[in-house]
Amino acid sequence: MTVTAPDQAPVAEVPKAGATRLVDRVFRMRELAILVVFLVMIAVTQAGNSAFLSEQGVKDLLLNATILVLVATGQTLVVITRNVDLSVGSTLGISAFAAGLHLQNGGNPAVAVTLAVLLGIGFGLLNGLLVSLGQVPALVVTLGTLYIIRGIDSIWVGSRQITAADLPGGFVDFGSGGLSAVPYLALIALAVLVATAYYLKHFGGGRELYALGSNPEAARLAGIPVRKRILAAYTVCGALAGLAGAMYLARFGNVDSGTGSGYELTVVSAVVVGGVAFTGGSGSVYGAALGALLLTSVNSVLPALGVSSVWVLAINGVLLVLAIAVDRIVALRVASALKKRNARHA
Amino acid sequence: ATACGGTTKEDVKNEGGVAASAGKADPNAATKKGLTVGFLPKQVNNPYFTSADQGGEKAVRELGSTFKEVGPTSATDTAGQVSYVNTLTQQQVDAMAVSAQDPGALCTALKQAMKNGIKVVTYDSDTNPECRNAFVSQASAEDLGRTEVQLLAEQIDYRGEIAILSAAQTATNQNTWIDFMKDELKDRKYKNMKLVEVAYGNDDAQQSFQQTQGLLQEHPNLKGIISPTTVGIKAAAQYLSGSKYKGKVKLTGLGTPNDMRTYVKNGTVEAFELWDPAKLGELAARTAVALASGQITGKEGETFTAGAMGEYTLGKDGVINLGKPTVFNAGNIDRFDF
Amino acid sequence: MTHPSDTGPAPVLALKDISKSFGAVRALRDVSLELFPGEVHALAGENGAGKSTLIKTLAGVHRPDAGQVLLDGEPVVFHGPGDARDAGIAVIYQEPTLFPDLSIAENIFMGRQPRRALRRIDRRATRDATTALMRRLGVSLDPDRPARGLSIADQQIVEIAKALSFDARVLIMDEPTAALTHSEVARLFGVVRALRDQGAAVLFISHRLEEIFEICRRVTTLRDGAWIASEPLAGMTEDDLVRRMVGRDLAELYPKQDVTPGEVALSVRRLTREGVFTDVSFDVRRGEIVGLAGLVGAGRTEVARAVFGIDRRDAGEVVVDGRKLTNGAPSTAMAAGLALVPEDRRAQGLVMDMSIERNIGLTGLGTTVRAGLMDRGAERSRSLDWAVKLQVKYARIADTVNTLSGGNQQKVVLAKWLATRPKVLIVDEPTRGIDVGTKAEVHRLLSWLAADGVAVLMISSDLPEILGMADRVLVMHEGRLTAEIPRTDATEETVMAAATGRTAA
Amino acid sequence: MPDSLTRAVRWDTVVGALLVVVLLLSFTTVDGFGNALNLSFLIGNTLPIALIAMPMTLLVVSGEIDLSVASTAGLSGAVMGALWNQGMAIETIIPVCLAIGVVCGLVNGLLVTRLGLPSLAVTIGTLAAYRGIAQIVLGSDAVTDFPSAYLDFAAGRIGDTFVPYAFLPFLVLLAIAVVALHATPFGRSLFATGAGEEAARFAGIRVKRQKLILFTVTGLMSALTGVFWALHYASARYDNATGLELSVVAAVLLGGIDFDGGKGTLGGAIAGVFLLGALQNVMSLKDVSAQSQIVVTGVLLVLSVLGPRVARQIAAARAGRRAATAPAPDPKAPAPTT
Ligand SMILES: Nc1ncnc2c1ncn2[C@@H]1O[C@H](COP(=O)(O)OP(=O)(O)OP(=O)(O)O)[C@@H](O)[C@H]1O
Ligand SMILES: Nc1ncnc2c1ncn2[C@@H]1O[C@H](COP(=O)(O)OP(=O)(O)OP(=O)(O)O)[C@@H](O)[C@H]1O
Ligand SMILES: [Mg+2]
Ligand SMILES: [Mg+2]
Repeated sequence: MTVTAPDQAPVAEVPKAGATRLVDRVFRMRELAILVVFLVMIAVTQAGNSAFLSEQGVKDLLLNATILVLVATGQTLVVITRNVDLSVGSTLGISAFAAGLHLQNGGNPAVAVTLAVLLGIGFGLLNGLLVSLGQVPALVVTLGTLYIIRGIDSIWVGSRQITAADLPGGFVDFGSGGLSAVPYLALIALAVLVATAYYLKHFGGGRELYALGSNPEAARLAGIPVRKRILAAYTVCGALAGLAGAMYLARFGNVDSGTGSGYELTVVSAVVVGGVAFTGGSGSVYGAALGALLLTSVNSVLPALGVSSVWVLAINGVLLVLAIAVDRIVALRVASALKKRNARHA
Repeated sequence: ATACGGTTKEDVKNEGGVAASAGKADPNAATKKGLTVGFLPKQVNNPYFTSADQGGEKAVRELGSTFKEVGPTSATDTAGQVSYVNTLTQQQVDAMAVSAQDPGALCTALKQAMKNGIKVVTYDSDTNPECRNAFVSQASAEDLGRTEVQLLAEQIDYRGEIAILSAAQTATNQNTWIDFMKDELKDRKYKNMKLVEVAYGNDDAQQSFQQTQGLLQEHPNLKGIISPTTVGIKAAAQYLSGSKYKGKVKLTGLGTPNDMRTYVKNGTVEAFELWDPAKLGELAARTAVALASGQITGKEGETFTAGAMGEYTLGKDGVINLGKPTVFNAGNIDRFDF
Repeated sequence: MTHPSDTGPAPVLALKDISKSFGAVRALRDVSLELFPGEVHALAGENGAGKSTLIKTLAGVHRPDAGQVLLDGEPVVFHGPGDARDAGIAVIYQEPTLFPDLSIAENIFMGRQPRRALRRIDRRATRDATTALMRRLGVSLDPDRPARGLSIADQQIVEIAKALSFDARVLIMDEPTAALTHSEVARLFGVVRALRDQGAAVLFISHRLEEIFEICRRVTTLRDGAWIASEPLAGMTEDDLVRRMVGRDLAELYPKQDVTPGEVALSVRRLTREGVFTDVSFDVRRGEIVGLAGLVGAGRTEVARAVFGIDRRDAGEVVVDGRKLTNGAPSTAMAAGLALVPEDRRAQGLVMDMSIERNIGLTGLGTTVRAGLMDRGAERSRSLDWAVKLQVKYARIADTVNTLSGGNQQKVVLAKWLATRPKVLIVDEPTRGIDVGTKAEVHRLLSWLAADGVAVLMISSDLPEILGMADRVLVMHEGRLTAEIPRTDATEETVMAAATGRTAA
Repeated sequence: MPDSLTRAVRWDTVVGALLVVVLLLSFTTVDGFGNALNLSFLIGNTLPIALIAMPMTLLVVSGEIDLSVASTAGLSGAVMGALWNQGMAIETIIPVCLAIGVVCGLVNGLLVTRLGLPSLAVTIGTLAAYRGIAQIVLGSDAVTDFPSAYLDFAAGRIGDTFVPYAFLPFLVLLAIAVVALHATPFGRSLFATGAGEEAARFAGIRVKRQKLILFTVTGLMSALTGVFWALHYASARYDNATGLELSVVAAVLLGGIDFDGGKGTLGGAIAGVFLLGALQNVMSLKDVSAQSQIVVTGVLLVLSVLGPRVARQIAAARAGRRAATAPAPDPKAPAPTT
């Protein structure tokens, strides 16, 4: 690690290299760790099964991750503010059904997707209002809305289900189609991801999300519109869960009252593996997206390696713990390097 | 009866089971009216069980009794299902028809119900025989297992690698079918067919999806898949129809016509089979009423008339078979709606 | 009631008959205050007098229950800190309010970063501006370093930089110097004078009276939430000011008793924590008060932490009263008779959401026990005892400590540790944020403890305090002990020389 | 008096009162609720949640969480089934299962305390891992033939009373837990750790050791719950108790335990557990569908946090008005900010 003496550098030209981009580098290092784990995993699998990275194989990998990436992106926004949204699975389920119902009745796909997103926004707003105006713990509230939305979904959907037969062929084809190995859905998710990341990094609103997660009281004193920001984070999270619902419909062509139940744990896992801290204020959507990719890929890698599905769950869990541990050790290393580097000279 | 100062499995074998049915059947007893029959499926909101229970409801109404349905919202919430058995017991229904999430877990509660004079019929998924009066089986496990292999064999000309995509590893009925499939495959006419793997998709669309992908990647020469679960076959079909394997890898198993219509029409699937769930529910309902009326008690060899469905005879352990499953293909699928 | 304004310009900011209550506590009662451009105005008062509350009212954090805030003579209502900021008021709060995960540059400019096209943040400009600010304050903090892990002093400096970056018309500073050493304070005052000369109005709070006299022109005194006086400092003596604040005459500030040191109670040998401090050896004898001086970041706190066992040491040993301490185990250090009053009272000294009673009780969990169960009566009387001894100002002993004023919180920390009846007491900045009256009490207490045979190691950035209280002064510079100066030789010059690394006296 | 007012709005008291009200109302107005059998079912089905809620409360008070509890219970049940099938004596098996629970808890605890990982993340990982190991250990088996003496103890009740046998040991455990949390120095230090970990460490509290102990005890209790579950439902399967962690968390949250740590009472948590259990029982008896029950649970949760907040605000407003009118020094109402 290079040591710079900031005091010596002329004010106008602070060097870009060296330690000046330290904060960013810490983030990037965490993402890098996950990326390396992911690449190693893929390489090992490819070595064991040459069919793995066929065009179809790559497409499947990307498709599997797509929906989780979207929801994890939204979740990251909320987690950065030191909150959490456990209701995303329920929101995904109910939006998927709403979109499906519209299409079943001969509706327009664009309208259906909009409907799903609007429904997501609605529930996001509900969560956001409860958390920001009610100032009550997000964990409890969103566990509550998880149950409420799921309950409403079950009552509304009953035993009905939407199957591929009810959907316009074009919609379903879009769900599995793509530009050679890159599915359309993955492109949409990628666009959302990049836009969100750019906003978080380069816009005041994005930075304020980090600030208020890092120290809510200080954020208030700094005049940041705390409630508005939290509300916005939840709304976007809900909207993305809604969009993910529409994509789920396109992808699986099948929705019933159980769709998306239990999904919150998967999403939270992805976010955690991606290095987004639940204490707020740190982490990035790229990390969360990588976490999502890693998690879903494990489920493809193990069958492709011929690992009996009996083992999948255990290996999944162990990998999850390993990923978090590795990330933590990297972070500790960085922190101690940081401390040594900062021994001040008066 | 202790070995090494402890109670082991050996000791328990000697304890022996208790016969559930008591009393004597009177085949000519009048069918009672004004009974309450409770249906307790594995999961409410599940289309399959909804069809079955609607069949049951129709029959119960016809017989002049009251129908009610309760159940958990998750098919793995065994504790929830136990509470519902208790609830039905507390509400003093006359008979209940239960599709058991677990063969053992419901036993204590069901025995308690029978002690309180409630007749217990299981349908779709059985419990241990001593915990119920009768079991209405959707088709004999043997028939299902063997016919699925036969269906697939015809589609792949009796040669090539095949795999099975099942539900949960613990699903009792699936496991029995798979055992019969393996047994059927021992026949010489299948000597060119090889079962390479049994995968489990846990009756979850996404997992079944990914398990299908895994099967195809791991076994590039795979010719066919049997999925004896409605969720599994649907997910596998959806994956195949959007992949390069469409039409090349054959898929069969248990599915509902409504789920599978698209895939049969777009050529992903040639043929699959299933019993009619509504008929299953109806038979369960009629069995329950027959038990409550004293026409049968659950002993082997007893017979009763199930309305328009005709006469049924109780087999060993009080098992009643619904009959052979129906095979659906492009030719007949449009005649069914469930 | 208000002191008539004696000079030309009208007040930029004024408070008229402000009252504010928290539940049943009346923190402010009909307080008035006028701030003029081009003057530094002091706000004085004991701990809990209501100074911080007054400031938070000015800053729009609290809404007054009654009374008016006047900006340029016009009544205004601030709905939040953002409103006050937009009106040109910059505030340094008593407790640092940083975002630990964000860089120093972002901390300073949060919410008003320089923009590029399309409202994107100009990171480069942000960083450059931060570097310039640091230069102005004469410190070298890396703008890209995250705020997490900054020492209290560095945090305070970032807060100051943040407030300066506003170029505000009104600058309000709530004890900005509490954690700073002499040279940094001098630097800060230079900047403040420059701002004043450019026409800014400054409101300054400090419990170091000499600072008030050095930089302020007028002073407003509060006592128990009530306005006492607003008057020019010229012609006043420290004693006059103290009388206004406490309503009576003050005893001596440094009542050091002469004690003949006994045997060694704390012995530290070749203590090292890599990258932090190296090869630190010293003894403290029973009855002795040893001062540990140094510039901010010299590593004094780190030494104290390692001695107490909060951090593991890489090498060396610590002996308390003949017992060698286990590495990294505060519980064994406590059992051996060691106590550490940490420098960060909010994070380290107190559990903010717990009651006064239980906070003090926390160090006595091993003793206020009967048959394995908590003896609540014993716990309460132990806590009450010490809260009264240290004259903590509270409504009920069962109130949470976060309702106390800063100084009273500090007293609770002291009470908590004195209640363990330690043989060796390490105090890290024991009087930071404590008013003069209490400060004298704390000093008397330390002196009395020493006379009673306790060995005291006192870390302080308040040099007069060190000089006034210590029998011996140890000086640290960049992680090493650079000098040991007996009381007779210790002067500002000798200590500062060693602290800045010039050859020790 | 604001003093009594603050006490009255303490949420755990409210939950306790609510439980009493629900019980009283149900006794008088709901058919089938008040009889001994139903009550024993209600208690028996709620016991697993209550058993885990006890250590979970302690853990949450100290600022951590364990989501792997249900999987640990599942693993312990699976091991029990597997060993039983191999002919080991049940008296040996149960200690082995408990030891496995201790190991599971230790692993969680070591990961959290030694590596400093967030417990939420770690236990989401071990939630999958332990369940996966359970699946590997027992596979698709469902073991049901445990000795009847044990089954009867786990499922039976004392004579014709409403008290299940297992309720008595539970009360003993509860008493121990209440004393440990609310009357010992250990409990006091848990609150301190939860509310301010660094300050607790500076006060000489051995935070890491204490957390390690808690995780271990949680593992032990989860394993005990797993054993109880397998015997109570007479079924050892790898997926026993799936999803129980959410029920535990919901009940504990309802009981007013703050997941930021440092707040709450065990009484509140247990009241929360039994309130949810009783409500579900009553709703089932009243034929409220499972779906609607989910909504009710959710609404209760939201109210459990909104309610106290509104009450606090009202209390603070009143105290403020009082202070404004009467200048006499008065005890403080809770602080409205920070
Ligand atoms: N949020 C709050 N809730 C309840 N009481 C409070 C709150 N903030 C301050 N107080 C009370 O108001 C009074 C004035 O406190 P304040 O912090 O203004 O004192 P101060 O003059 O700044 O003292 P110090 O010099 O110790 O910082 C104190 O009695 C304090 O306990
Ligand atoms: N918790 C911490 N994490 C990371 N770095 C720290 C931490 N505490 C202090 N430091 C850094 O370690 C160095 C030594 O700080 P320390 O607090 O020991 O100095 P000090 O002499 O006690 O000064 P003061 O107490 O006046 O700040 C400083 O550069 C400081 O920024
Ligand atoms: Mg103050
Ligand atoms: Mg220090």
